[in-house]
Amino acid sequence: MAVVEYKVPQSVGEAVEMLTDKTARVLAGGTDLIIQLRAQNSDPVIAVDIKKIDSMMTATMDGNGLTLGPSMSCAELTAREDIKAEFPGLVEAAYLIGSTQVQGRCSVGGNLCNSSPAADTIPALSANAAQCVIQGPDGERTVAVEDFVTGVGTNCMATGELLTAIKIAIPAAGTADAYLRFIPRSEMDIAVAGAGVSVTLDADGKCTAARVSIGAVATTALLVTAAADALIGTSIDDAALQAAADAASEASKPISDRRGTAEFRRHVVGVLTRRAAKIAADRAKEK
Amino acid sequence: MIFSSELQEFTGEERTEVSATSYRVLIDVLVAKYSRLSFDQLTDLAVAIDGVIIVDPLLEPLSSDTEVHFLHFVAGG
Amino acid sequence: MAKIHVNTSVNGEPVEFLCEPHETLLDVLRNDLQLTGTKEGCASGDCGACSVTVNDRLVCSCLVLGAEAEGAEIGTIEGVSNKDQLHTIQQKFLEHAALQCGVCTPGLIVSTQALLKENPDPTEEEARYYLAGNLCRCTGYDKIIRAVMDAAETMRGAA
Amino acid sequence: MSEAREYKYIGQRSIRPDGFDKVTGRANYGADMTLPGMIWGKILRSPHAHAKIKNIDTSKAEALSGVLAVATYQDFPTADKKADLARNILADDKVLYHGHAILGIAATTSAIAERALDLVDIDYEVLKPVMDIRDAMAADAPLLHEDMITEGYAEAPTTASNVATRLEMKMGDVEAGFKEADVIVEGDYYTPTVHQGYIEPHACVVRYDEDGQSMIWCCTQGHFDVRGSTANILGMNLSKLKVIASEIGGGFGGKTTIYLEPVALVLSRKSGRPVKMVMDRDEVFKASGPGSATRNWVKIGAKNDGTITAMQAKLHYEAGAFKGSPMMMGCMTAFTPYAVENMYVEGFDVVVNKPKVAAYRAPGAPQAEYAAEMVVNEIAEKIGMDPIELRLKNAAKEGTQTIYGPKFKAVGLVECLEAAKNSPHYKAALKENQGRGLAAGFWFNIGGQSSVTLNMNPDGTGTIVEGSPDIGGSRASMQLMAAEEMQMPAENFRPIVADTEHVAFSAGTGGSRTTFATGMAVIEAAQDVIRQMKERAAAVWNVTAEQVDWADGVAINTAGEDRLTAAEICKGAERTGGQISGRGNINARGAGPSFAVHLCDVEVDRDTGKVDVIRYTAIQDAGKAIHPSYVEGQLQGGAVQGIGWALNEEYVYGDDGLLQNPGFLDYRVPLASDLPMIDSIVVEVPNAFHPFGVRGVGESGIIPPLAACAYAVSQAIDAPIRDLPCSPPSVLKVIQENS
Repeated sequence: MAVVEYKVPQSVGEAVEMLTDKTARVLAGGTDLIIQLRAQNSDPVIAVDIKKIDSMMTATMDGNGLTLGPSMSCAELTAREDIKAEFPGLVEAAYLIGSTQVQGRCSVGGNLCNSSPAADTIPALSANAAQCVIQGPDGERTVAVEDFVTGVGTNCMATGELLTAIKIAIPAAGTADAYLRFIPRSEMDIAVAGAGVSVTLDADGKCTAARVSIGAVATTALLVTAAADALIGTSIDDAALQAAADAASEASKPISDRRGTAEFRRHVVGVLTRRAAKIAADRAKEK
Repeated sequence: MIFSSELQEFTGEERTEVSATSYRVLIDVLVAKYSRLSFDQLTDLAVAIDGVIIVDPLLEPLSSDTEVHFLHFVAGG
Repeated sequence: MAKIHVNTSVNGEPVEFLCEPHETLLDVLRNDLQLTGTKEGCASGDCGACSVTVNDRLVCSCLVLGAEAEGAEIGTIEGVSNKDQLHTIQQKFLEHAALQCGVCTPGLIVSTQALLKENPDPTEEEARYYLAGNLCRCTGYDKIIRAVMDAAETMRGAA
Repeated sequence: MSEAREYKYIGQRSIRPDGFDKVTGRANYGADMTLPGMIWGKILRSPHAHAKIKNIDTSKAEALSGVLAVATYQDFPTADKKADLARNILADDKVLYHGHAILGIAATTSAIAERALDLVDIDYEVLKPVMDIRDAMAADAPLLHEDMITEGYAEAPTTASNVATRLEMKMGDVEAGFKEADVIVEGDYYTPTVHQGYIEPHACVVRYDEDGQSMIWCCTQGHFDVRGSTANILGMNLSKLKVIASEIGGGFGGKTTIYLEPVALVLSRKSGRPVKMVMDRDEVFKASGPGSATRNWVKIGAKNDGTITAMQAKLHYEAGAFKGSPMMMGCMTAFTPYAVENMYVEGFDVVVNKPKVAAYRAPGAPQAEYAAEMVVNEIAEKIGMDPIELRLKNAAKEGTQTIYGPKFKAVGLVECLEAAKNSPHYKAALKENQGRGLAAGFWFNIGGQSSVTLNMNPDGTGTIVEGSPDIGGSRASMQLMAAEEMQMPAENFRPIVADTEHVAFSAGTGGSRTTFATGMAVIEAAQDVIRQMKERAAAVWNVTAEQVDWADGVAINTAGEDRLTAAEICKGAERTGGQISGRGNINARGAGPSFAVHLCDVEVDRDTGKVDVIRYTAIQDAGKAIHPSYVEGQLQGGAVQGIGWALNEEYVYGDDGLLQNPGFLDYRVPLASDLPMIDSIVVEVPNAFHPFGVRGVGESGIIPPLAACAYAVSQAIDAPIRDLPCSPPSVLKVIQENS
C-alpha cells in the first residue's frame, strides 16, 4: 500500500485545498479505498481523512427533506428512524452494504464516489431523485445522482472536488420506496443485480408517479423510464408489475462475470424490479 | 494372498497361496515368484493383513490362514 | 516518508505509537503493539478475524489506517476478560465448544460483545446476521450461535 | 470388549485445556511470532497461467534500499531439484498456473519487500493454458510437462500427454451385473475446484544460524513432514532443522504440505536474519493447494426389488499443475458404502494449469461419492423405493468385500441409516418449492505413526507430550484418554504439542488419525506409567509387581492393606529409581472406517434459482466419542463445508487462465446467516482395534452433503442436477430448461 501521507482537514475548504493535489484521495470509511490501495505498491497516494468535518458526518431531516453528510457511516444512518420512516428503501440499500463491521465505516457518499456498477445505494438514491452537492475550488455545483456516475469506477468529479451533501426532497404524499438486490448468499456479497423503485399512489391506489433504477446490469445504474411508465396509471397489479419487470430486463445491458451470467442478470433484474415495486406500492398504501 | 486388479497385470492371477512367516519373508517370496513384480513396488503399498490395514509393515508375523491384500497408501486431509 | 505519531487508548489504557501512513490499525496492533490476538484472515474486510471496536463501533481493523486511531478508543480481544476472570461470552464459547481451530474466535468474541451491547436479547436470526461478517470454517456456526444465545441469556440474567 | 465398558472420563464434555488461550487471544498462530532482528519475505508470483520463463532480472529489486536477499529456484541444491514439490515452491523454467511462485525477496519491512517485487523484470513466453479436463485430454492439447507418459497401462503410451496416471479397480463382472438389472441409470457429473478455506493464511518465521542449525515456526498439520520436505529440498540433515508447530488456524488437509518454508530458510541464510513470511489471502487462493475439480461418469444397475447388481464409474480428477490428485482414493471410495459383487472403476489423474491440488478433508471421496450417491438416489426414485430402504438393502457391513482389498470388520453404516430413518427430520413434511436429499459417505480413516511421552511430575500430575498438531480440540481428547487409562482426573494431565526436537516422529494431523492413533499412543504411554508405578509400589512394599493392582489412580497391594496414590509414588520416585515417564511410540493399525449419512432440506426460489438450506441432519459413526462436543463439531463443520461445496463455492477462471475470485468476497463460503442449526446424531459402533473403540470422525462428514444438497435441489425443482455448485445461475438454468 503506497499511502505516503495522511492528512486531516478540519473544514470543507481545507479538504478541497488538499484535494487539488492529483495524488490525493478522499478517505471516508476506507472500506473501498484501503482495499484498492492495498492492490498497488508503487504510485504514491495522499489520504485525506474528511471524517473530522462535521457536515460530512451528520444528517438532517426537515421540511426541505434529507440532507445527508456523505461520510456518515451506514450504521449511523440505518439507526435513524426519521430517515427510515421517509426513505425505507434507501436505508435498506445502505444496510445491505457489507458486514456489521463494514457498516461501522462505509457510507452512502463513499458508495456513490466509488462508482461501482453494483453499488447498492445508487439505484436507491436514483429512485428518490437524489441530488449531489459538490464543492470545488471554484465553488459549489449540484448534479442529479444519475448524472454523477459516468462509468465503471468513474464519476463527474474533477480533481479538487468533494461531495459535500446528498439531498433528497420530501416526496409527494403517498410516495414510498424499496430496494432489493440479488446475491448468492444471505450477506457479504456484491449485488449481482439490484432494483430501486419509488412509487406515488393516489387515494384510489392508482400510481401517479414512479421511478425505477436498476443496478449491476450495466456500466452504471440505469434509470428505466419504460419500467416506471409501466407502473404509472395502474393500480400496480400483477400485469403492471410484470410489464415493469420486462421493461427492466429489456433495458439492462449486463455482462457475464464471476458473480453471474448476463442472461441470469437480465432475468433477475426483472424479478427484483417486480418484487421491489410491489413492496414500494404496499408501503405507499400504508402511508 | 489376493492381488488387486492392478497387481494382477504383473502377477497374471488373482490369488495365490504362499508360505511365509512374516511380511518381510512374504515380499521376498512374491518377488521371486513373479518376475515382473519388484520389491519397491510392493513395499510402496500399504497392506491389509486379515482386514487390518497397516502402513509400512515389515516384521508383521503371518500365520498359515492369514489373508493378505496389497492396497494403495491412503492419505487424509 | 515520515512516521505519524498517534495518541490513542487501547482497552482503556493510554497508548502512543509511531506508524507509517500506510499501516493499518491491524498492522499497528499486531506488529507495533504486539497485540496479536487480533488476526488477519483476508485484509479485505471479508472474514472478520480482525474485528475490533473503535469508539464502541465494531469494525475490521484491516480497513482502518493506524493514523485514524488518533484520539480514539480501541477495544480488542485482549481487553474482553477482566483480569483473571473470563467474560461470560468467553466462558460460553468454551462450554459450548464453539471453537475448533480458534483463529476466528477472537473476532467472533469481540463481535458478539458488540452485538449484545446493541441488542441484549437477539433472536437467533438477528445473531446470525449480525455475525455474518465473521467467517468460521471449522464449526458450521451451530455451536457458536448456541454459545452466543446462551451468553445473551446469562448476561440478561446478571444485568 | 469396549461395548461393555463403563467409562468414567471419556464421553465427558470437558473444557478444552487450550481453550483459555484461544478465547483471550493469547494463543500464538503462524503469523503471531516475532524474533529479534526479524525481516519480511514476500513471493513474486506468475501473472500468467502458463508461460516459459526466459529471463529473470532482479538487479533493480536488489538495489532498493532495505532489500536484503533474493531466493530463486537456483538456490535449491541439486539433490532433489526436479521434484515436483520443489518446482511448485519456486518455478524452474516454466510457470504452470496463475500465482505460481517464482522468487522470494526479503527486506526490512514488508512494504519494502512488496515494492521490490514490482522492480523484478521477467521475460515470459506466454503459452496457451489448459483449464479443464476435457481440454487437457484432447489430442492436440498443449502439454504442461513435455515428458509426461501416462502410468498405469500394461503397455505404456509412446507419446506424452496431460494424463499422469490411469487406474483400474474391479470386482466381479459388471457386464453380467448390468444384464441382471431391471433398471439402469447413468450420468455425467461435474464438481468444481474448491478451496479448504481455512481462515489462517500460511505463515512461517524461520532462522538459519551460522552453523546451519535452523528453526522453523509455522502453522502446519504436520511439523515432522515440514521438517522432512524442507530438509529434502535444501539438502539438510534432519537434526539441523527444528520445526515448531504453532497453533493452527484451520487446515482441512491444505496444511499437509509446504509452500513458504524452504524459501524463507534460503532468505534467512542469505541475509543472516530471521525471516517472516505470511501469505495474503489472494495468494492462499491462487497458489496453495485446492481440492480437485472432477468430471465423473457413473452407471448403476438394480433389480426392481432394490438389489444393486452392478456399479461402474469413470473418474477424471484435476491434479493441478503437477501430477497427484486424490483420484485413486476416489476410485477406492466411490461405491464402498455398498455390498455389491460387480464393480468396475477407472480413474484418470490429469494435469491442468491450476495450482497443484492438496488434500481436502477425505481427499478424493466427496467428488466420486457425489456422482455415485446421485445415481443411487435416482435408482431409488425409478423403482419407487425409499432411498434409505434401498441403501439398507445394499449396505456394506461386517464381512463386505471392498473394492480396494480387505473385507470390512464391524462398521456402522446400517446403524447410521436406521438413525436417519428414525430421525424426526426424515419424518417431517415438506412444503412447496422444498426438497429433501439424503446421501451416505464412506471414508477409510488412517492410523500410522504417533509418539507420545507422558512425563509424571513429583505431585502425581502429568504432561502429555505429543507430536500431533491440534486442529480441532484433540488435546482435550488426549487429556480424557489419559485420565481414563490412569483413572485419574482429566485436569491432572496437561497435553502439549511438542516441536520436532522434543518428541519422536509423529505423522501429521490428517486422515482423521489423531484421536485414533495419537490417542492410542497416549493410552500406551499411560499403561507404561501404570506399569512403572506398580513396580515402584511393589519395591516399596517388597512384593512383586504382579501383586500390585491399579485402581482410581491408586496402587493397591493385593497381598495386604497398602495403598499408594500416584502423587505419593511420584513424590518418592527419586528414592525408587528416578522420575517416571511413559512412552508410546507406535505405528497404529486398525483404523476403523467411519460412515456418515446426511439429510438435507432446501427451499428454492424458482424465480432466481437461489437455494436455502432450511434443515440439516448429520449422522455419523464415531466408534466411541471421546469428547462428544468436538465430535459433533466435526460432523457439523464437515457438513457445512460440504454445503458450501454443493451450493456456491468454486474457482472461477477466465479464458486467459487467470483466477477471477481469489478472495472471500467472491469465493463464497457459508456464513452464519446462510444456515440453520446443524443437527448431529453420533452413532457408536466401536472399532475393535482401538482400546476405547475410537474411529476417526474428521473427514466423512464432508462427503454426503454434496449429493444430499444437490438431490434436495433436484427434488425441489423437479429437474435433475448434475453439475456443482448449485449456484443461482446454474439452478435457474436447470429450472428454465425443464419448465
